This record gives sequence, structure tokens and C-alpha cells, in this order.
Amino acid sequence: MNDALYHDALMALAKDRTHAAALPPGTGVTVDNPLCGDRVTLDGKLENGIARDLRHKVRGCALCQASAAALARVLDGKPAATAIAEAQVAVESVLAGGPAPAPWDAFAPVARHKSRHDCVKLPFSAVKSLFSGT
Amino acid sequence: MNDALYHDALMALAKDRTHAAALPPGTGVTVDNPLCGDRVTLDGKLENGIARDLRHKVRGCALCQASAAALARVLDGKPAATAIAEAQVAVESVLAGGPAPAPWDAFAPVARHKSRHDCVKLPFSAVKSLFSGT
Amino acid sequence: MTLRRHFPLLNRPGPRIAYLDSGATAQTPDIVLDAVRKFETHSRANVKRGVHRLAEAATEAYAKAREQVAAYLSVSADEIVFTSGCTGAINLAAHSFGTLLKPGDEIAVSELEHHSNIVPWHMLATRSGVKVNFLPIDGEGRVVVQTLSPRTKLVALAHVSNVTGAVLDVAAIVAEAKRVGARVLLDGAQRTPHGPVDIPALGVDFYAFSGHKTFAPHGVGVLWAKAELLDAMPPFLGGGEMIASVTTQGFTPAKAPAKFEAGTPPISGAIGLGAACAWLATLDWAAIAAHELRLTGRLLDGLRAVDGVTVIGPQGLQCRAPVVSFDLADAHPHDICQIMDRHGVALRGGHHCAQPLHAKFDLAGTTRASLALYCEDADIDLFFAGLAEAKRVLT
Amino acid sequence: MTLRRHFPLLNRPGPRIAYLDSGATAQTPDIVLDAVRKFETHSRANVKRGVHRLAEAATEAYAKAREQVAAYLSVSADEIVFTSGCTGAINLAAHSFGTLLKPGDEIAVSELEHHSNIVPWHMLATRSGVKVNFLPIDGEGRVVVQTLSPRTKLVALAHVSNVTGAVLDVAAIVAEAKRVGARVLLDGAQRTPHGPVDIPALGVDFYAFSGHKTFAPHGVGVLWAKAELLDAMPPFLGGGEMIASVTTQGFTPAKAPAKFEAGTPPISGAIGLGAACAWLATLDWAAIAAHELRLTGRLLDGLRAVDGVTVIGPQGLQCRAPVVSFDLADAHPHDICQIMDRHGVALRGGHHCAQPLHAKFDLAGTTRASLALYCEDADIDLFFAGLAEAKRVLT
Ligand SMILES: Cc1ncc(COP(=O)(O)O)c(C=O)c1O
Ligand SMILES: Cc1ncc(COP(=O)(O)O)c(C=O)c1O
Repeated sequence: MNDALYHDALMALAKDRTHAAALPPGTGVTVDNPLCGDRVTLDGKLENGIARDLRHKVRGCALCQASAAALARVLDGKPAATAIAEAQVAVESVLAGGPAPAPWDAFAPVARHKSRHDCVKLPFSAVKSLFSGT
Repeated sequence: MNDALYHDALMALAKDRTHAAALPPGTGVTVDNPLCGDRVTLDGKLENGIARDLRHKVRGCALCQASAAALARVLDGKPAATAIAEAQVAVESVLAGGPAPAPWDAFAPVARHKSRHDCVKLPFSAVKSLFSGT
Repeated sequence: MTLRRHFPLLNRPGPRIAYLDSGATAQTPDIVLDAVRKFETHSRANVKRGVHRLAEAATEAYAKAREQVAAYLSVSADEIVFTSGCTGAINLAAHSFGTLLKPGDEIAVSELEHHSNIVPWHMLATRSGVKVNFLPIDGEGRVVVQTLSPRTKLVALAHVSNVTGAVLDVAAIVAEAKRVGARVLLDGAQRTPHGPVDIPALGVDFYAFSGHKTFAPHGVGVLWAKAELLDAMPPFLGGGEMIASVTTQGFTPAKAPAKFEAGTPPISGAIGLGAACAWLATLDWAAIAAHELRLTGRLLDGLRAVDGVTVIGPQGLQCRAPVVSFDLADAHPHDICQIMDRHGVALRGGHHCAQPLHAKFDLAGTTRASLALYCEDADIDLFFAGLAEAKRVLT
Repeated sequence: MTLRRHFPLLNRPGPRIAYLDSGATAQTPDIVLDAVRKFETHSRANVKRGVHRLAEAATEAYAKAREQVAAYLSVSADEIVFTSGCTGAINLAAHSFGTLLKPGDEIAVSELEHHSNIVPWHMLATRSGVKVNFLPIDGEGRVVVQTLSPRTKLVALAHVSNVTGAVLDVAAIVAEAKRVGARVLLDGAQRTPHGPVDIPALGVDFYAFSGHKTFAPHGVGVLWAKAELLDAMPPFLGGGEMIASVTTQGFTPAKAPAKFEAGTPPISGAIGLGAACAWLATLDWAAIAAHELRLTGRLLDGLRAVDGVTVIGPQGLQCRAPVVSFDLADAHPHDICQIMDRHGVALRGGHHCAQPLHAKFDLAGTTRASLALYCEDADIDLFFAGLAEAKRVLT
């Protein structure tokens, strides 16, 4: 793992548009980090517990973008509850300086930058809020 | 002049009861220094510009007592305006570290203690207030 | 005791300084000076929002300070609000908690309070029609725990009196406050210099104290309050960092503790206070308390033996902090302090920002000796040498 | 320029720190650190009322600091109120001057204000029914001086914007304020680091600023106000030292400035700020201003040459302080700052506590470089090296 935060794997995630969409206001759920102005909007649905049609819109930094893309990627088409739990474990490990499977290993250099942890975590708040009604 | 503040000449002034009196409330004028709690009550009258019957009551420190006694001593029986002005010049000189005639020379060591200057000056506020109506 | 060696001012070459004015401002140890200097020369920056390395280091140091202070009080760090001082902390409570009160509600303080725990409540009374009641004190300068009016919403009392040294009977006050459903605020300004405080064990709702009396820099203090109260209370000061969002129409406050820390906080002061608390937490407080009490005993015994001296406060050592105030015949406290100063003894004379207490004892002022962990027998020796001279000259 | 050598943090061994975040907190020179250290190790005590030698020395040092600050602003020392910071100063004005206002009275601020000069007025509006109006800003981020409503009682504006760097047209504002009989408060937080301020020549009524942005410690600030206003205004915070007398029935405030300095003030901070002002007053400000402006010109020219960069603020150097904020295509300011940090460049990204301004420009945030007297060409070189890298990675 490179020490530079913005290494290629991370920037590739940040620029990954697979699940990105121009979600109009009122779609899905929106969460904010007032401290840095990041804002994540996330939409999608559950079919028999399987996450489908995940789409995100991020007004935020590259770390937040990358985290939203990674989350959409590992969730889409998977049993939501388990997949979210696994992703959560992975991201907490990697931010604490521990190991994590791909794509979360891309966030390893963020561990040293406490002030940026919330950027990575914001999409997790969004997904929990999106699926909390179910 | 001794460096000790409370040398004999000063304490003699502080303990000089010549013009001291138990002035009942409402007599003369009273001035306060809220910072240190000193309070001076001064009474007396003017006869053709001559100060007469000067009496003081001081609830305050030795410096304030001494200053009140010195002031009563140099004023009593003298033309008030000139005597007050002379005393004022003397006390300002001595507090600035300069020379002064007796009895004000007793205050020379106070010059170094700025926090105590107001103690010496309080009786001057009282006398000016007492005779200001005239 | 060897704690004195940590305090550079007390170890300057030259005649000994018997610093018996710790109740006004305590001296500060190397460890605090070094923590502040390290911040200023290695990680000085503004906190929060910054992502460069200095800002990250400053933010972490500030967060760590909050943890260190919280640990000293056995509370959670997000219940710690950094303020400008104990006075700032009590004013915050008076404004923010005060706006939750209604006309006719009552607040109880006592006759022995420091002006900083009286005037903010007088001001609240004027603003909002709340009534301020004064619990009486007894002849030894202790708060008398009385039946509270059922309209009492807050009881705000000094944990330790800065004049009499009396330690409040917190359990009795908390029990009576609970009975009427009132909150309890303790002014801990004179308590925190004498060891860690177990706030949960006290069962109070607010706790306020000052950095500079707790061996830390001036310009910083702490208000601790229960999370539920911090959540319920509106902010006091407005500005940067205490908001979630601002428009031309209004603003939404941030969550506590940020909500109560408007503008750039006293960063270096907080770091110094954190270092002080962390250091204090390592000390042997059973030994220090015994030492402080023994010296207090020497003061009380020695003063009792001086003709014309009256000690204002508890005559014994029970429930007593090392603060001793006295009256010497007709001598003015400033004269006593001035003469003592020539002997290298630092005392304080006057009303000690407690005029109602002095009015109660019919005195304009008293002379106060207040000790801290660095005081030694030699300081008490100098005190009595100076006092003999003061008595000779002044009476 | 050789001023950089006075700043220990900037002279640490290791790679250069291009500190371009002085608008958030400026670095502090040896002379300030030494003044504070000297206080802590030679005359630490509480101020006022104390007559022992340490208390006398502390009181004198604190009084001298007030004189030094007053001299820096060309005003009288008893019009200087020490506060906890610029935010504390504006809150003081909002409360104390605010209580003199009546429902229906109006206050004018602008869209470019720092939250510390918006939220206190929003809060006052909620408390007392005063209305807050926002003067618009133009495309270059300058306040547009408009006809004021005749009900305007106060105009509160940044002397220098912390985002756009625009220097306010004070003469035009003061003329318009005079016309309607309004007072003028300047938020000088971003102005005082760039040389002495001649307040009488400005003709304003209040002036607020922070120590930590003026090379001094955190936790101290200043509110200057005309003596007649200080006399007319009721106190804000209650506590020790701000009273003439206290009883169980109420209190009588002391005279200004003591009336506004409740509790133990930030003594060491004030002494540090005094030392900073005294040092700044000795410098060649014509040369420094030219130097700061030349570096600002390099920033503006260089940024103009970068594809996708928009500078938010005046494009030229006229009436401009060395604060430059910009937007780079879609890149998030925090990402830019983080990459710049790897090049040793300290910048700040975000809304800079000026959300209404950013809303006006339809941006969530900007990236800001803010200079001070210790900046050099090498810092600007590093800035552009870092920016090229940020652009390459992020866009
Ligand atoms: C009991 C008590 N409360 C409050 C205060 C006020 O503390 P500060 O002046 O540090 O705000 C003091 C100290 O003067 C005190 O002794
Ligand atoms: C223009 C302006 N006003 C007010 C403030 C608030 O200053 P402080 O946070 O030091 O109280 C700042 C700094 O953040 C500022 O830049």
C-alpha cells in the first residue's frame, strides 16, 4: 500500500461512475457532514433482502466518492444485511490501521488522517438510513 | 527614607488621632475605593476660605489613614484652596518618586507600589468633594 | 514532599517565595509549560476543519486535552465544554440553562459564594424574572442545607469556599435538590486543585472550574454538564464552529460540546489544562491531602495562638480545604499582606470577591492564606515570622 | 525579508513548511513566547487587588499589555476590553450594545461575514426582535455600500474578508452610517495581522479582533469601543472584578473596562498580545505591505494561468489583503489541501465559516491561501508545485 492518500486504486474508485447517477432532490436518502460540507445521496431498493439498483450522488471529496462507489459495488445484488455488516467491519479495520479485503484496502493510507475518517464513513450512514425502514 | 513602607513616621501619621472622630452616618462626605474596600468620611467647614474643624473617619489601610491624618493636619486653619493644591502637588511628586516636604515625605516608599497609590489618594477625593460646593 | 521542584517560579534563585495565594492563581509546573511550548513551536494551528499536518496535530492535541480533563473528572469527553474560565463556565450555564427557566422559577445560591456564582444569577433574574434565594451560612462559614422551595430549579454552590475553605456537604444538597426536582451546579474552582473529582459519585448536574487555579494557563476553564442537559440547552455565544449551518435567515447549532464553543477555542490553554490534569492524575493524593491538611492545621493552631486573630471559617480540619482566612484586630488586610510580602510571603487581602460573606461577618475584608501541593513547612514558618512583624507594626 | 527567522515553528529542522493558513491562526514569534514564559516563571499571579510582589508584577504586566494594544490601534487604554477572542468580542457587543436596542431597530451585516459576525446578531434578533439586514456583495466578493434603512442602529462588517481578501471601503460605510445615525463595528480579525490600525482615522465605534491571528496566543481577543459607548452599555458577563459592590439583592457594576472583564482575564494571553503589538509596531509596514502584495500578485497571476481555477474575490491587487480563495474544477478543497500538505503547504479548505458567501457563489467550499509577514517566494513556489500535483491527481 502506498502512503500517498490519492494512489491509483483509490482514485480509480473515486472516479468510478458505475453506480453514480444524477439523483433529483427527494430521491433516496441524503446525509450531510456539516463539518466539511460533504453530502451523500443514496438510492436503491431491497428485494427479498437483496440490495438492487444502488445509485449514489456525492458532493464531497475523493475519499467520500471512493467510499460510496466501493459500497455500491460490494452491495449491489448481495444480501444487504450481511454485506453491509461485512463492509462495516472492513472499513473499521482499515481505518484503524488493520487489514481489509479489496476494495477497502484502498483506504489504508486514510488511517493516519483522523480528520478524514468521517469522509469515508459518510456513505455508511447513508446506506444504513436507506435500509433502516426495512 | 527607609524602603519599608510602614516606617515609624508613616505609622505615627496612621495612628495620629488628632483629627479623627466617630462621624455618624450622614456627616460630611464619604468616598469609597471599591477595589480595596477603603472608605473615607471627612467633615469640616470653610470660614472665609479657611478650612476649620477638619475631622476624618477612615475604614481603610494604614496608608489611607496616614494620608487622611496628614491632609487634616496641613489643611486645618489654612486657606483651603492653596493648601489643597500644595498638598496635591506634594503627594503627586512623592508617589512619582520625587521629593516632597513633610509630612508627605513619609509616603516616599509607596512610590514603588502602584497598587497602593489609590489608598493614599482617596482622602484627596474626599476633601475635594467636601469643599467642591463652595 | 518534592513536588515543589516541578514549579520553576518557586525555584528561582534568591530568597524563598512562600506562595500562599494559590486560591487566586496556582503556580504552573514545567510539564504544563512544556506542553504549551510544544504546541506553539510544533503544531500551532487552528483546530477542526483543517487537513494540513499542523491542523491535524493541533486538532488531535485539543481532543486529547478534552479526554485528559474528562478523565480527571471521571466523565465522558463529549460532556466537557472548554470555556474562558470558571466565570465563563457559570455565565454559560446562567444563559443557556437560564433560558429554559420561567418567571417565578427559583435558583438557590449561598451567602458564601464567589461573585462569579452570584452576579450571573442576579443578571438572569433581571433578564427573565427568575428569583435568586440565598442559603444561609453558619458561624463557621459553612452552607446550611435548608428545605428548598419547591420552585427551585437549580442549586448553584461552591464545592469549596474560596474564603472559609469549607467543603460543601454535597450529599445533603443533592438529596434536598432531588426532593424538589432541582438541578445542582457545583463551582469547583477551589476544589479541582486538590485532586481528581469523581463527578458521577457526587451526583451533580453541572461542574465548573478554572485552568489557572489548577496549575494550568489563564484564559481557559471548563463547564461539565450531563449530556441530556447539553442537548436540551440552547447555545450561548454565537460564531464559527458552533453551527451546523448558517444562512441569511438563521442558523442551526452543531451538537454539544461544539455547540457551546463558539469561535476559536483557547487551544493552548486547553492543552496546558489537559497536561495539568494528566499530571495531577498520577500523583499520590492520599499523601498530598494529608500534607495539605497538616500544614492547614499548623496555620489554624498558630493563628489561634495570636492575640486578636479570628479565623473566618471552620476551626477544625474536618471537611476543610487548605484555605484559611482571618481577621487581625484592626489591621487592614492590605497592610498585613504588604508587610508579609517583605518576608517573601504571598497572601491575599480583601473581600476575595465574596462581599455577601464578609457582610455577614461584618468585615470589609480578611487576609487569606491558600495552599497547594507545593507548599512546605518552610512556607508556614515564613508566614508566622511575617505575621509577628505585621502585628508589631500595625497594632 | 528576514522576519521568518523570528518564528520557531517555521524554522524547525526538516523540509520547509509553506504556512499559507495564517488567516486561520498565525504563527507566533520568539518575542511573544518569551513574554509569556517570563510571566509564567517570574510573575505569575492573579491581577488586581493583590499586593504581594508577584501580584503587583502581574497587574503591571497586564496593564502594560493594555497600553501596548491601545497604542497599536491609536486609542486610549481604558477603551480596550480584553475578551476570549474576536468571537467573544462580537458577542459582547451583541449582548451589551444589543440590550440598548428596541424591537424594530435594525442591524446591517453583509453576505461575506464570518459566522462570528452573523450568528451573534441572529441570536440577538431572536432575543429582542431586532432585524438583521444583509448588505449584498458584488462578483468580486466586495461589500456593496447601499442606502441603509433609517432604522439601522449598527453596521457590523469585516474590515477584511477572510475569504475574498477584500478590504472594506470603510469611509463609504461610515459616511452612510452617519447619515442614518448608525454605529459602525468593524470585525478586524483579518486586518490586525497586517499592520497597526488607526482607529480614530477610520471613524468607527467598535473594533474587534483576535490574538491568535495577530501572532499572539489563543484564548485572547479585544473589543475596542468609544468610551461613551462603554459607559452606556450594561455589562455582559457577571463575576469577580466587574463589580463595584455585590449584595444578596443585586450588584453595582464597576467602571469600564473592568465592567466588561468578568472573572480572571486571560492574563498570559493579553501579555502575549501586548508583546506582539509592541513588536509589530516596530516593523517597516510599507515594506511588509509591498512584500505581501507582491506575493499575492504571484498567487493571482499563477492561479489565472491554471485551467479550471476560479479566484473568488478581487482579481486585482487594489484594496486587497493577502488572502486568496479559489475553486479548482470539481476538486474538493479537502483533497486539494491534503495533497498540498504532502508538499509541505498548509492551506485551508471548506466554507471558512462563511456559508452565506459560499451560497452566493454557489459553492460548498473553496481552497484558501492566506499570507503573513513571514511568507516568502519559496512558499509560493511550493504552492504551485503542489497545485500542479493536485490538479493532476484530482481532475
Ligand atoms: C470559588 C470560586 N468561584 C469562581 C471563581 C472565578 O474563577 P475565575 O476568576 O478563574 O473565572 C473563583 C476564583 O476567583 C473562586 O474562587
Ligand atoms: C473575519 C473573521 N471574523 C471573525 C473571526 C473569528 O475569530 P476567532 O475564531 O478567533 O474568535 C475570524 C476567524 O476565524 C475571521 O476570519
